[in-house]
Amino acid sequence: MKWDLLFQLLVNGLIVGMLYGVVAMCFVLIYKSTQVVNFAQGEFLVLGAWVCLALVTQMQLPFFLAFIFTLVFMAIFGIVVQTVILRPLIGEPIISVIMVTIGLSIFMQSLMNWIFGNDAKRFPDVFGTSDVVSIMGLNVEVAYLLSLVLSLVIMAVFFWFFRFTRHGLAMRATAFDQQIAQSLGISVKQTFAMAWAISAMVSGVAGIVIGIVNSVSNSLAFVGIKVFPAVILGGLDSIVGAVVGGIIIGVLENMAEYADGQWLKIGNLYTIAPFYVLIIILMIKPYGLFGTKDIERI
Amino acid sequence: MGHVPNPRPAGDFRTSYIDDNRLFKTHFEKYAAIGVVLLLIAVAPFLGAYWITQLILIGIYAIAAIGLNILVGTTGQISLGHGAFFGFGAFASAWLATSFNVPTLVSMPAAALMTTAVGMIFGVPAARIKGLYLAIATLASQFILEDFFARADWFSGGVYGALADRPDIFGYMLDTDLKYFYLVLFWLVISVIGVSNLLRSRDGRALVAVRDHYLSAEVMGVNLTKYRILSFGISSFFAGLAGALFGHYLEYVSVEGFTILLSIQFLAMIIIGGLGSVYGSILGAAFILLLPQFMESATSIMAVAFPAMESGKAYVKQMSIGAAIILFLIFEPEGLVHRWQQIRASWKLFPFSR
Amino acid sequence: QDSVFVGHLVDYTGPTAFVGKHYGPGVSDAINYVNANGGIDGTKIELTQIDYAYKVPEALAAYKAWSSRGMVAMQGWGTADTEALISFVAKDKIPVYSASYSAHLTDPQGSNPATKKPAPYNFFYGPSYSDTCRALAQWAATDAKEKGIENPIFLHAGDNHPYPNAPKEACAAYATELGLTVADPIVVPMKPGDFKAQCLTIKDTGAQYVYMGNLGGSVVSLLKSCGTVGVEANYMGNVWAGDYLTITAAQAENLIFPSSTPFFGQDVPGMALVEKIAAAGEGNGENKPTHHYIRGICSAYYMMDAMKWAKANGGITGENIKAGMYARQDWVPEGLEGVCLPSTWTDKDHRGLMTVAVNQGSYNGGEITIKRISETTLPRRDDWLGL
Amino acid sequence: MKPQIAATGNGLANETILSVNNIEVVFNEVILVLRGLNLKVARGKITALLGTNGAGKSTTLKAITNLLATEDGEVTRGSISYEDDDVTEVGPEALVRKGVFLVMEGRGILQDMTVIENLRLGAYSRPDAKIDEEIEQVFKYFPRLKERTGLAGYLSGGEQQMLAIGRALMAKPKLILMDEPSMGLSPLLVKEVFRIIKRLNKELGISILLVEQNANMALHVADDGYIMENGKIVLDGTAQELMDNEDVKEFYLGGGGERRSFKDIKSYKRRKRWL
Amino acid sequence: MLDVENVSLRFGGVKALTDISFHVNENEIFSLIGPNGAGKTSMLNCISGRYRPQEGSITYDGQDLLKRSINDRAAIGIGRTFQNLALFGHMSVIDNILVGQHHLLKNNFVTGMFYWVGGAQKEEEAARADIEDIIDFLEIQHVRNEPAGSLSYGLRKRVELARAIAIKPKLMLLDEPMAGMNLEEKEDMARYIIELNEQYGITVVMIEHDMGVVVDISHRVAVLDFGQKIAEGLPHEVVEDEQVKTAYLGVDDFSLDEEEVG
Ligand SMILES: Nc1ncnc2c1ncn2[C@@H]1O[C@H](COP(=O)(O)OP(=O)(O)OP(=O)(O)O)[C@@H](O)[C@H]1O
Ligand SMILES: Nc1ncnc2c1ncn2[C@@H]1O[C@H](COP(=O)(O)OP(=O)(O)OP(=O)(O)O)[C@@H](O)[C@H]1O
Ligand SMILES: CC(C)C[C@H](N)C(=O)O
Ligand SMILES: [Mg+2]
Ligand SMILES: [Mg+2]
Repeated sequence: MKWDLLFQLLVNGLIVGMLYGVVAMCFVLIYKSTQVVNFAQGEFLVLGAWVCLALVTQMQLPFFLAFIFTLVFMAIFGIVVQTVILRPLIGEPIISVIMVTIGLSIFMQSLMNWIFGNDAKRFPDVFGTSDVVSIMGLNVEVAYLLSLVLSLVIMAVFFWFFRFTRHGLAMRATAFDQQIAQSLGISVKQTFAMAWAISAMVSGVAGIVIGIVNSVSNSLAFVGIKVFPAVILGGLDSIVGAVVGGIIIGVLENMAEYADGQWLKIGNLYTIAPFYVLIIILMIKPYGLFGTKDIERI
Repeated sequence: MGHVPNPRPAGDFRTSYIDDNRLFKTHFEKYAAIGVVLLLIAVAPFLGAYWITQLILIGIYAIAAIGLNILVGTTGQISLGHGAFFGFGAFASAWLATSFNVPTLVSMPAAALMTTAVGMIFGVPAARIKGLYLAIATLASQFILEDFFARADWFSGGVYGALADRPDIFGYMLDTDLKYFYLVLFWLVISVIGVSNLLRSRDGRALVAVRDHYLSAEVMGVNLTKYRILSFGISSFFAGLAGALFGHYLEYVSVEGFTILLSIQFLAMIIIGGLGSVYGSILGAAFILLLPQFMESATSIMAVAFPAMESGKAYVKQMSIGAAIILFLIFEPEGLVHRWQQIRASWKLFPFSR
Repeated sequence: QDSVFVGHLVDYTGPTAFVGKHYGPGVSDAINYVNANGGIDGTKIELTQIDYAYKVPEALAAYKAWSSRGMVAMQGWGTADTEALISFVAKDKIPVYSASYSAHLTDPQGSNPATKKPAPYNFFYGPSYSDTCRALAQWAATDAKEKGIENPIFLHAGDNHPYPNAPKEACAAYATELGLTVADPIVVPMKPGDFKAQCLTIKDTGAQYVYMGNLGGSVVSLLKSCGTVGVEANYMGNVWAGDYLTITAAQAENLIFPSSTPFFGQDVPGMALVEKIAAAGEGNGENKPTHHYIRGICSAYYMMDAMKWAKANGGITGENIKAGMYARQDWVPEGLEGVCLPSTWTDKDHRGLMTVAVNQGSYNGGEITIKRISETTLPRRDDWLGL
Repeated sequence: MKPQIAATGNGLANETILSVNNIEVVFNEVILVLRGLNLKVARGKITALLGTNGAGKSTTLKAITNLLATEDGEVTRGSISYEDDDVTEVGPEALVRKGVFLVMEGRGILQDMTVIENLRLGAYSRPDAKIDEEIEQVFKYFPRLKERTGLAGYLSGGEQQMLAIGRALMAKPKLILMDEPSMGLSPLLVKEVFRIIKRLNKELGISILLVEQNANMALHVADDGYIMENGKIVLDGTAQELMDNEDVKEFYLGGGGERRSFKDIKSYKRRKRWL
Repeated sequence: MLDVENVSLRFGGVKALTDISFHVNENEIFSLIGPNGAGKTSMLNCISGRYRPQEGSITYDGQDLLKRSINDRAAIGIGRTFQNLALFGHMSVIDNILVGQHHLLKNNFVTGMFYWVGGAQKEEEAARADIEDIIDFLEIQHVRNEPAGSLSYGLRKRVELARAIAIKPKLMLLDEPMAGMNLEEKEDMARYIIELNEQYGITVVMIEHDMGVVVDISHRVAVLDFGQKIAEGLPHEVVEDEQVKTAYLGVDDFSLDEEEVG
């Protein structure tokens, strides 16, 4: 056993996993409040990264300002998407709603390809974010550390939000049954718009981090698919689960890489292992690790 | 899903239970269906190469979509892995034909049966997992199968893909597209009849029961696990059959043809056509297949008017596919078939409808 | 013949668009230029382009449509699709000039027993992936000796995909022959991403010479991630992975990459024509043409020169174009002297070019420097044919 | 047709908190369920709405609260006014803010939330509510809810019904619409629920529109009553008048005077009347 | 016919049933009553298989029920209706009822697809004729072809009963068959239940809150409270039981005087 390598991969997994966790939370937020699985999550991410990049490089804004503007832009974008595309589908079967987000993802992907090109663009250095620090012997981009802090903060805020605020409760109620929510005086439209706005904003943040680490390109949208195992492992509607799931997937990928590189020599166990594990875990825990069970009384 | 009454025209009284359980609800429907098939047979030789190709592909996709509709529309289990099962059928038939010299006409249904088995294996989680969790589990099977195709050189030729010869019937090669069209049409008709029959008999009912209320279905004597997995099997059968037809049509099978995108397209077909409707599946397949080509021409024409668009043509085409899906679902969320039914319903209810 | 029909597969939007956007216009600009200047001795080339986004099934569909329209030759693109089409084009007798330099396309008669599928109608301009990789391995061996590295380790990093796979085994075999230790290959996805995990594995193998089979964003990501975790190695790209754009995007240091043409603006006689073609055509939009663009021009010109021969010898058909490719030895299309290197195709050997130039490129604070560090001409070994 | 409140006299307008004027409801653009329904709820009174299964009682309540959209239904004719305002087009959430609250059939409990969370959501429309105090208030009416700390989905039927009513109280409504509050409750609880309804009406002055199948109980607590069949009101009057009506006795209250045994019904059958 | 012995059922900490025993005789109408949350539905769920008790045994017709899978229990003749309607909403009434015949039919997805050959057609038509009797019996002819989901509450209850009858059960479990019905409909329902029992010889276990119905039509009654059985016996005896009165019945009148109000 190469403990040193194993350990480094473990640390890498933890750090990357945290970032998956942030993206997974965006997912969960939308699901928890609107029962929509957002297949365009990856594109949301990339959009945030592109917008911020464009503001920094083309408008020459300082990063901090660009960041704020990106958040504002994403919030508006989320609301527009919700209002124009998802609102008309309120009450339709879940699968139609899934399909719409898939359509949205196709649309956004090609629009961004068109507007921003299909090459990877490097993020200019912002307060040394592309610097590298050493954590327990592993060199890691500073941006990752920021995302780590960020994910903890976001998680805490979300947790508190859904448990204790009236808007958070309203979101859960809306997700459970729109008619009931309406009868309680909750505006389903507003609730949905708010959920999408928040989720889009957080996606934007995650996108910027990923963009700083990897350069910005449309293919980063694949992170949207990657977090599926994370979200499901954690449980579709659990904020904590999203982060835990993200970390598990991050670590798992890296452990798979180790096993593959050292013994199995399969080649890309790294990408496929999470999906095997996903199925196995679901067989044991059908609602993921922290997902709420449907109440099945008859 | 909203409810639309399905009243029969006045005078259409049924005098026996047989009448009440017909494949076609009215005589008109029956003759219309037969008429369309005959028309296709007669007209095919006069269609250009382009349209024959389109019809072949529509037919193939429709078979797969009909299969997916059993799983999604009838049993209510969302699958994001249908494209991979489609691919499995394609590879399996090519494999049987090339490695074992199985005649292609046999290898196709045999491949469908193999796909059934694979589908049931990947359907096992459905015994325990439901709803979106299951949907994502099927997403996993999509990736796992794709990975398998890329790796199993003995079976699929790995990332290089595999050759698949055109079938011959006792020495008579189906080498032209026209001949192949008749083969596809044959299987399509078989699939439509088979699935329609299934839906009006015991197991079809059980599948719907499982979708609508699985707890009570079980108490009514329906073996949940069996039907949940079976529904994967049946749907995979048609995916495999269609895949085999597809492989031998293109004469070459490549991993890249069976990505998540294809799975999504199949879903789009049944949603746009109408969940749970056999005919809807066909309409949906046609829609999804023809849409990009329509958009291609449309954007080309637009590019002539706005030369600036020339460079973005490819993107505009892609975008318009996304946009079409979105717009369709916004304005016609219950599918093409539903619109037809609604027109029919209000027309029959006439003085009493609005 | 007033005109002949040629199909052109391009990837402007898919995973290889990064270089597709350069190579494709090279081909079409060259053909348009010739069309505008009299055609093939009066015969115009009717060129139809399809952006197939690097998807094999799309390529197949395009090929089928074209072959039923009487295509005489095709300008192809990727390895996966070109290899998939081998038997179709052989059957239909349509020469294909690909941008895939897979050595699997170079054995027209299957004279090497190891060849899986003979490829009588496949051509490309330039050394095969395998041969370039061999040249890079040679360079690595020399470099290691110079630097006094004890036990130099060589490693292939690329996706499990026909394109990066093409030279994998052949190159490893030769590297072993050269006395390099060959580590297990590492799979790196074609899409960009965070490859720190893979880089840690690379670091763990201790490889000093890493051959990267991918291109564009993926190479950029690999270089960045490996830089972060501190892999100390020489990175060698294949011909598509090395250009000034990749070097800029990755801010690479000492990236080793091959080339088979001079770079744009270099002082060779044929560059005048290249510049004219670029000026008349789209060139690369605002960008300076890369050497991919120039290779595209060469590919088109070899085809058109062969067509010229065919026209004089019985008409422009697939078979005659193929014969035209064999008609001369060590030839360069007219007007491109010094741009396209003298190449030879025979009915037994489609390895047109065995010469590989090796370059080293760096990005130093916005300034890109590319220098040629060696040029090798590999032997035409029989056991290398088609592998 | 707009309501002509002025014509019916000011006095009445004041006493009437809700009036439904000749509404028609259509589902799925084709199924006509309500066919010109009229009813009024007097301020501070309990009004019972009785009717056979499928008569359209629940639909009426949903039409009033504008909740039909999620079921693909709509009001195609007529108007609804509440406190002299036309509210036919007013959205459900705005209506809650105006003080109209529906306790849905089947209780509409948010099953995957706790009792407290359910109650807090009752006060959603009043951001300034003193939640904790008011929840204690509700627990005074329903002491047994206080002990239930798990998810509401695991409460028994009666407890869920109490929770649903408790949640309505959190909204501090002026008018509560109740859809079959006694359904599935044990006799003891049925009584308790009706007692609470009566209390709410008396102590808090809340007007109530009560849809019930338990006609006996309903008419006992109600001041006025309506009987609907097939999407229309077929009979109305004060609760006492209805209780004295022969047909009502026959079909809703059970027998003329003596209660007849369910065992003897076998042969007995008399069919419908008012239509 | 049915023997329930020492059955206990827990959900986490909640004791839904504690040590319940009773037996139901062949061809009787046996009612389970008790306050809300007493565990009545849970008891039925144990019999029909939805829940698996932690302790105790349930014997039906001499067979150990707990060893059987849920769907198997339909096949050996246990039919059931549900407290909160559990119809197949998108299926027509006819199809709903036909699902009840699932275990009686032989055709499967292969023979079903080849409808005309292999006997599926014959069998389906026979089944169809069979259930027509049930439809007539329950007087739901007019809604035969409607989707069950669009029916009103009362009709849905009736269709549920029809579906359960289609199983051809020997034992019928009815969970609050008359909830949400008006008097007239209750009378109809009572008539059906009595007829089922008397004409078709089906044993009935019924949960019902309407004491009028319970006392009138059931042969024996058991009372549950907080998961425990507090009484069992003939209907009129049970209603006089003091414990039952305080736990469940209260005073039988319509006065709602504010005794406890304060
Ligand atoms: N969403 C819907 N789609 C179609 N029809 C509906 C819908 N909801 C109700 N209906 C129809 O409207 C009619 C009235 O239903 P409603 O639920 O209002 O009756 P109800 O008086 O409340 O009956 P019950 O006492 O059984 O609850 C019924 O015939 C029903 O079939
Ligand atoms: N699946 C479950 N998970 C947890 N607790 C449950 C479950 N099912 C029932 N219970 C609990 O068991 C107890 C008995 O419930 P049950 O539904 O059997 O009552 P019931 O007698 O049928 O009441 P009602 O008359 O209201 O229908 C209740 O406290 C209920 O909360
Ligand atoms: C990498 C791309 C330029 C495609 C390349 N020609 C191939 O061999 O696939
Ligand atoms: Mg109702
Ligand atoms: Mg119960």
